[in-house]
Amino acid sequence: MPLDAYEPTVFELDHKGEGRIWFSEPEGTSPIDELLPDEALRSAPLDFPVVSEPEVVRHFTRLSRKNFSIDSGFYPLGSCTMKYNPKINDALSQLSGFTGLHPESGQDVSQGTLRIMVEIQQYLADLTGMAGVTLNPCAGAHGEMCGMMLIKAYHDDRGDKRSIVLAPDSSHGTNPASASMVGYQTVELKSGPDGCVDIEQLKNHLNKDVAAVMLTNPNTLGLFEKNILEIQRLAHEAGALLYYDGANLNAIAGIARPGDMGFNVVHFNLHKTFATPHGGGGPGSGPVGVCQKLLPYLPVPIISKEDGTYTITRQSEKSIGQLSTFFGNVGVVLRAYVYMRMLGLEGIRSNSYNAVLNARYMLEQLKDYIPPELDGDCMHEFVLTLKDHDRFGDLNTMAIAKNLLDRGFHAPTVYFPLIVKEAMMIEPTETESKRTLDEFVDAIKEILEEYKTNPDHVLHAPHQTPVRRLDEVTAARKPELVYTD
Amino acid sequence: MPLDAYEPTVFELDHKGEGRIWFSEPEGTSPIDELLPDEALRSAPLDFPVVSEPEVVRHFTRLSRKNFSIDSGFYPLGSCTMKYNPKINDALSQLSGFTGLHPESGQDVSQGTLRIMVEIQQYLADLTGMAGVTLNPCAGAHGEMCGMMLIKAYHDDRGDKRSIVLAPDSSHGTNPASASMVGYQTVELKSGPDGCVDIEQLKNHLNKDVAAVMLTNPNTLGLFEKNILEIQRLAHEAGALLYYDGANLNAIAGIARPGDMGFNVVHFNLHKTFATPHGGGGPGSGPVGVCQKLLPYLPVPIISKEDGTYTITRQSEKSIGQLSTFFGNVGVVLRAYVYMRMLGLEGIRSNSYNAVLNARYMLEQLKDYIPPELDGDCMHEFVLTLKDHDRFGDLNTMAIAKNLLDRGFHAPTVYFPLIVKEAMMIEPTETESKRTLDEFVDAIKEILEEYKTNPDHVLHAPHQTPVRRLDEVTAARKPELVYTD
Amino acid sequence: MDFIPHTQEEFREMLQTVGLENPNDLFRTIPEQLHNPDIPFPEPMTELEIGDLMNAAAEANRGAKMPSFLGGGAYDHYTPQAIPSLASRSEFITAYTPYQPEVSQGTLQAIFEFQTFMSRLTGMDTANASVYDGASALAEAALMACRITRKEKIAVSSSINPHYLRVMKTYLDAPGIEWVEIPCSDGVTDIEQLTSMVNDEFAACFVQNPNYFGNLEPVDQFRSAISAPKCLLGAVVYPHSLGLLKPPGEWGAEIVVGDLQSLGMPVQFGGPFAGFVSCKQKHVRQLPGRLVGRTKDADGKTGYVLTLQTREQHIRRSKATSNICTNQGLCALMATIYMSLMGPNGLRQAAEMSVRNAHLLQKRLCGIDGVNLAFDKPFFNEFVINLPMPVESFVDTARELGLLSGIRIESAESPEKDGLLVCATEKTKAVDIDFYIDVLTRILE
Amino acid sequence: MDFIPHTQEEFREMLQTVGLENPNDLFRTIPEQLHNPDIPFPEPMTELEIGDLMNAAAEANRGAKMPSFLGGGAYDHYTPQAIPSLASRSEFITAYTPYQPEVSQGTLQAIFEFQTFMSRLTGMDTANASVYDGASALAEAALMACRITRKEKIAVSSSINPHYLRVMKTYLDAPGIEWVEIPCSDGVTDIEQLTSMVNDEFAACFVQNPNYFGNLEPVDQFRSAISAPKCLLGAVVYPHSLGLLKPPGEWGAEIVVGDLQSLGMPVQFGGPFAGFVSCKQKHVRQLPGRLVGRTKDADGKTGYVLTLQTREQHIRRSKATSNICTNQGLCALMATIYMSLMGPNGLRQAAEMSVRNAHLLQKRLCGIDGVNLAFDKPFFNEFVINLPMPVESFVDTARELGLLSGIRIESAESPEKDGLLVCATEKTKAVDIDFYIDVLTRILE
Ligand SMILES: Cc1ncc(COP(=O)(O)O)c(C=O)c1O
Ligand SMILES: Cc1ncc(COP(=O)(O)O)c(C=O)c1O
Repeated sequence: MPLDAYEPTVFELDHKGEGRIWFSEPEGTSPIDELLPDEALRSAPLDFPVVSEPEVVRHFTRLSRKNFSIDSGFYPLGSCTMKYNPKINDALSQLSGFTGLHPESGQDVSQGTLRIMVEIQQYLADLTGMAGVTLNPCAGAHGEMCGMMLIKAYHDDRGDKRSIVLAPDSSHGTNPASASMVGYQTVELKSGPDGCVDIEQLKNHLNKDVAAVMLTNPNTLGLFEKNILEIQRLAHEAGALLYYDGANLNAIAGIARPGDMGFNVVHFNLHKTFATPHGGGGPGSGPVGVCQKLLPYLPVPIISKEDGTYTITRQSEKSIGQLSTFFGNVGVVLRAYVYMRMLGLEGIRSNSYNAVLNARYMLEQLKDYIPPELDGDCMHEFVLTLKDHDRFGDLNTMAIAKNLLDRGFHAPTVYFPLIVKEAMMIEPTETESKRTLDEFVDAIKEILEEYKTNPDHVLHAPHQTPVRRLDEVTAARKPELVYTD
Repeated sequence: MPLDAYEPTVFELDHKGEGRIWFSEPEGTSPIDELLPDEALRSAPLDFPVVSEPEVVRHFTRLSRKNFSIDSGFYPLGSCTMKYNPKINDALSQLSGFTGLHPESGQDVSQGTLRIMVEIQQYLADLTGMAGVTLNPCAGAHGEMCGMMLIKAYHDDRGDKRSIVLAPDSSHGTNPASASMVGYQTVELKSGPDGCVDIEQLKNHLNKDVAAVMLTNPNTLGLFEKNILEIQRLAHEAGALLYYDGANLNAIAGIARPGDMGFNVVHFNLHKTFATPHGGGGPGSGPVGVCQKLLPYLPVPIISKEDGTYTITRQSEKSIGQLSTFFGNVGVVLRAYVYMRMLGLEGIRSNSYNAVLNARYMLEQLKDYIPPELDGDCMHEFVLTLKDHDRFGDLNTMAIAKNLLDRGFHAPTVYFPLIVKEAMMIEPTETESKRTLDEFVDAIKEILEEYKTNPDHVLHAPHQTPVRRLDEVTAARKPELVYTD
Repeated sequence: MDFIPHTQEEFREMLQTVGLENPNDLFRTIPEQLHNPDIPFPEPMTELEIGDLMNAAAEANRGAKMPSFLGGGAYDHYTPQAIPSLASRSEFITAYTPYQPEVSQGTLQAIFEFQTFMSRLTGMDTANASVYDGASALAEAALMACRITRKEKIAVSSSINPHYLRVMKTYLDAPGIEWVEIPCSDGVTDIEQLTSMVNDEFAACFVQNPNYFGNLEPVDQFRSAISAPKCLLGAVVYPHSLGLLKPPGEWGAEIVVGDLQSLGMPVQFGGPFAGFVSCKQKHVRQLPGRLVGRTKDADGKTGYVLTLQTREQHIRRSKATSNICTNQGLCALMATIYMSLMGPNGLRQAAEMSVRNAHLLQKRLCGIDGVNLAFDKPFFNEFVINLPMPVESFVDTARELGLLSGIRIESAESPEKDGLLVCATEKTKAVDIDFYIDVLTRILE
Repeated sequence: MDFIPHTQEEFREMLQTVGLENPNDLFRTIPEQLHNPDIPFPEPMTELEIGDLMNAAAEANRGAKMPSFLGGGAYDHYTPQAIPSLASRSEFITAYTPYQPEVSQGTLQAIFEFQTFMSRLTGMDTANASVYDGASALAEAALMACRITRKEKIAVSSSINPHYLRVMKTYLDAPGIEWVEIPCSDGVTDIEQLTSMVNDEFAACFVQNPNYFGNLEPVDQFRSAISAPKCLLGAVVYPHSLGLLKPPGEWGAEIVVGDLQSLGMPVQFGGPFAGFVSCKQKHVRQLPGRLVGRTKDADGKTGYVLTLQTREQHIRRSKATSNICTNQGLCALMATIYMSLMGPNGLRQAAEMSVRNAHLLQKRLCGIDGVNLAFDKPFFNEFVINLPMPVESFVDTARELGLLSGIRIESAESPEKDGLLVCATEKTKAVDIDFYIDVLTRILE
């Protein structure tokens, strides 16, 4: 029960016996040695532990209890939109009519799921002002890669060979990494002093070799790119396409549309904006929306409605091809669909208002204690910095983060965006109460206060967590990646 | 996240606003003030808090984390059979075909549930050697009351007025309380020095006024009543009936049968022997089995199979009547059915072997450190005592219990049975591993060791729990039973 | 075996440790002749196999999928998904009664909140942590009233749910407590009869609102209609309705009982449901069942404990206020989550929509020739109709056509005067009402 | 709104705190002309209403209830109930990637255990914490092989799942990596062709066992058949089969990929599934995706952290081993629980029963005139048959009769030579096999 108790690995629980009989022998079948050649089989028994169900259940229950989660506390991880994940989303996505459907069943007996896919494609397109949407990508980065491929296919199709993607230095790591996946070279645009794209620099970099400008908006500093319309004009004039990283869509969904801003491609993180659970790492879903002229390149399979029937199209002449084994993370899509239908446009807009208000409210309370990197109206998140050594001494972002853990909060995103020293990126989301926001603000103040009187204690936090300050250096130097007895 | 953080009551989370719109207005209906007279309605609004779903979910998630549970640790609560509750039992009992069935649907459209009820009645009867079983009682004590009523009805029917129930002083509190519910007076039989019923005393108390002898077997000291056959002979000779409290059936299910021992009534605790979860207090299920001559008195409704149809009979001439609103805790019965079918007789017998072995194994390891109240072969549980003040000093059972909590174990049942001073009643159950039993034994030894060097720390335990040593005296003296702001 | 960790090897090793050779020696204190009973029993099944069996049984419950207008003490209200999601957390489900408060604060605080909710809902001062079901709550309340007043007679209105009355009778008959039924007139308790029947020999008089027929009782008249001032007024309520209706605390009740099922639990063939008993502060020491109190711990921190345990069987044994031990705790937790989620307005909405749907349904049913409302009284979300044919055969035929049309109310006089108790909730759909009309029309043709 | 705690009052109060009057001022940095877009969208729904809608949609998936003999990369194995019960604990579900190890030990230790299970299952030294699915695992492994060997050509057997091949093609074509397909002969990779096609320009050669047709490949011959010693042998596996089959580590593979779905996840229309990439220790720094390592904390206690993160996009950006960030963590957790529950023998049993059922099915199908096994090779739990009629029309007709009979294998030559890929698992029931025979017989008549 004490959360800091050592929990053995499941391998240490091994009884080395026979274990349970999980399946009865089917009548009328032959024994395995008559069916498969000996040399195809394992020569030594599989080295898995033998552990009873009661022990397995206790093991994973105890492990779970060592986790922080949205359901147990405030999780203001910037750029991750850790909002409340409604229970109904999970429950309805788990109906056996959905989970029991094989992906090769054929469209006429899969109309329920296909209907939902077609409808959510439409909602996502309408919300962002795009002409079409694919649900195949399994996460944001997968969507980015898909988007880059679409852009490449477009240029290639026109015989226009381009090799460069421009992205701000504040961009998320997946942006340049996704560009690389399709063979593009990323050139980083230094952010201006206002945290936004520096127009002059952009102009200098735009040329015939630029395939795309890849932006996150609001950007990772929490600011709306104020010159967005100018940027799109310049990029398009140079023959480049505009890519919109929609990870931060929660700030503006229903308020303003990337399509209206002139973007050609946008990806969604359903696991952020549309409240599907993050599962300790995934699965997510990263649909991609495109403008009219990119429609021909969308990946297959394409799901649409033709003459009243929801249809799967597996071939499309100019398509970039297939991106996932079947149709992407359909179970996640179902959850997001439930959420969107419950909210309606009204609810989605209300999310944006409240997400932004919560961030602004926290920034207002915190800015005198830890300054923001930049002035200006933040959107749904904001970035503070402890880089002022004269003011904060040895108290760095890491220390604040660990002290927050001790106080029952998850830490904000730290040391991102990379361009901000000692960065602390806070995204409260709209599902947090004023009470919680106030408690978090108080905790920060308390930590700053405590640092004055008891700096050592603060610098060595956390003290209340199951383990504290793990040795990551040795872990990377001498990686121990599997259990050995 | 720290488990000792104060969690406000849900009333303190009140926003005092409108709250969510949970239901749409049905078309074509009239407003409420046209339908119900004003004076029937609340004059002031209901004083419930307005709390959002995200907050409610977090509140109850956090509360749950403050609980100990079988899934998170060893729970050796004597007399409670806190064994692992298989997940499959819960899941299958929650199929919508079961949960969505209204109790007044009519038997022909309720055949699935009725079939299961008829079958489990048969299994329970066969396992105990009884002629018939009712599933109506909702818990063990409800079953006891039912049994007492059956006994009363039997004697009354024969014009034989009897008013006394004999029960050992080691019996569970529900035994005498249940006898009282039907107007019987309980006379306590002092247990003999061997912990069993003293035959001479029994003889002295048996007379024409004794309606029943009520026994727990194995008794609450964990011993099989060695003179059970003699007891039944004597009781029956005196015209009394024999009642079997089956709370401890896990020790002998499939091994020996109360019916074969001559008992006339037996109750089951499905929430103990048959692994249904205890839910932090309930619900349970307390079926009652009876011998042939008590069949006419069983409560209604009676569920049986007639000409291939599972049937509900609502009237029966000599029945004691109805005991619960509908059919008892059917959802619990479904879980127990799943469990019994998975185990089969083989599995049920194996449970008994392993439950007894685990207890014997622990007793063997512990007896040199804390002595058992009595020597002799224990069955599925055993009772230790710290009454030897010379040996243990101020270290009492309560202190051991609280120190166990600090070490991640639930405490055993303490100060029961009442006849044992400083009693500690340990029931490991068959679903615990040797590893866990050894760890528990080590913890006890550590506590005894630590007491030598650091008695204060031991006596003031627990130290690691969310709260520690609550003031129960003030709580009872000035009861604060509801939240007030 | 499926849920036993030991291997054969470990079993043998442990057997050795306890000094035994033969496993059967574990049972050597059991008389020889009892060993090896011959027990018929089906073969063990795998999880996969029992899953198939249970799915088939669930399918065989055809009633679970039919449009249903059944109420009568089990109501198909909407259960928000957060309830099962939270209540199924294993820390709630697989915990025992909170005997060690230090590691049971989750359960204890939830019960404390439950008590608060129930006291506010009913207008009482507190409530116990549940009893088995609504019927046993009434029975326990009757016994409680006898203890409080030291009298041994109970009066009940005959408009109370007949299942409750039957269970109460079982409980009262055994120890020999007398009870009388007050007749109804036009579907509600006959006030004049009540006045004439209930005198100061009675411990309590219980009435139900809305009553079994769905009708609203003349609640404001009860207290004054009972001429004996010491005779307690007890109320049986449908807690869901109290989102809208005046709480019994405001019309003179001192004990209130009911079933929690309507607050977030499915109808599940009648159980587990959960009963509750709420009362005024002065009667709290006579309450059956568990109570939680707020207190402080050794460090001055707020915490919760089981309290006033001297009422209970494990302390007081034969003198306890009740024999109850295991109760319906998880159901009380579900009700607590339900009330937390719904808040005052959500509960009101659910109650309102139920009433509105019921009245729409009633109007449409009674629009059919020969179908009439049995009583001329305001009703909540249930009502009784008379049909121009025997009710029993209508119910049976409708069920064959896939409709659960209602519950037959047997007339004492003749089958022709039987009524049909019909119920709607906020879940009742327009298409289901259409289907009802269709079936009824077809059968009457 | 449904999930926002603020009341209107609180909203106004907070707005004031930030110095704004009009809520729209929250968005004043957005250019005027972008405001108030006209967005068509359906009306909000209550939880009750969306429940009805989703239930109806689930019902419309008629295929979910039909006896199914579909495999081809998505397998209907039995999922013990403990998996969803544990994996649905909100501490697992509603946590993010374990960036703060002190409060993420649950997720981290589970991944560490996952890595260990996968290494033992495949005979590799470790595995990453999942990628999107089996197809992307193959694609990532191909890219990984190119990085390891600094070559830009990949060979794949044409007996690999065609969906995987298509996805790999999409991934490789974009950055311009070449790939070739090695043809099959009699339903397995043509070893001679392999030898002649794969030379030292190739980074890796990937084969699948059991292959897409269910056949067992001549795995012991591959390593020696590749004449280029530096060309890596990569294996695509059906992890479930490794309960029984020789692990690729024993036949020379250095990278092993596959989909975890068969280890405890439902078929759910193809996702979420999860891919994994296992490899030998020496290649670990080229692995895509997350890895967890065991280490000590400040007090010397054992703990777990994300490690070797310099491979990843958030550190290495455009030079990362992959762009993957969000992966399929919860699926990896489910697989971990599955392997823990099953143990070596449970997994073997499941695999064995699947094989036995498949062979029974095959024998019965091929007992029908004109129905033949397409290949003369040992097969696992899937096999290809030829029919005396066009496969496409058989599949369609069978589906109309309520049977999901298999997956059509298109013949490059002519529709008459199409095959039908049929699958069985431990869940396949005798009655379903009877039904198949019945449908097939009826259609052929
Ligand atoms: C700004 C931004 N872009 C892209 C991503 C990548 O999304 P995913 O993790 O779903 O691949 C993230 C996720 O953290 C992000 O914050
Ligand atoms: C010996 C014994 N008898 C009876 C009971 C009462 O059972 P229940 O709690 O189900 O009413 C118990 C429960 O603790 C018990 O241990």
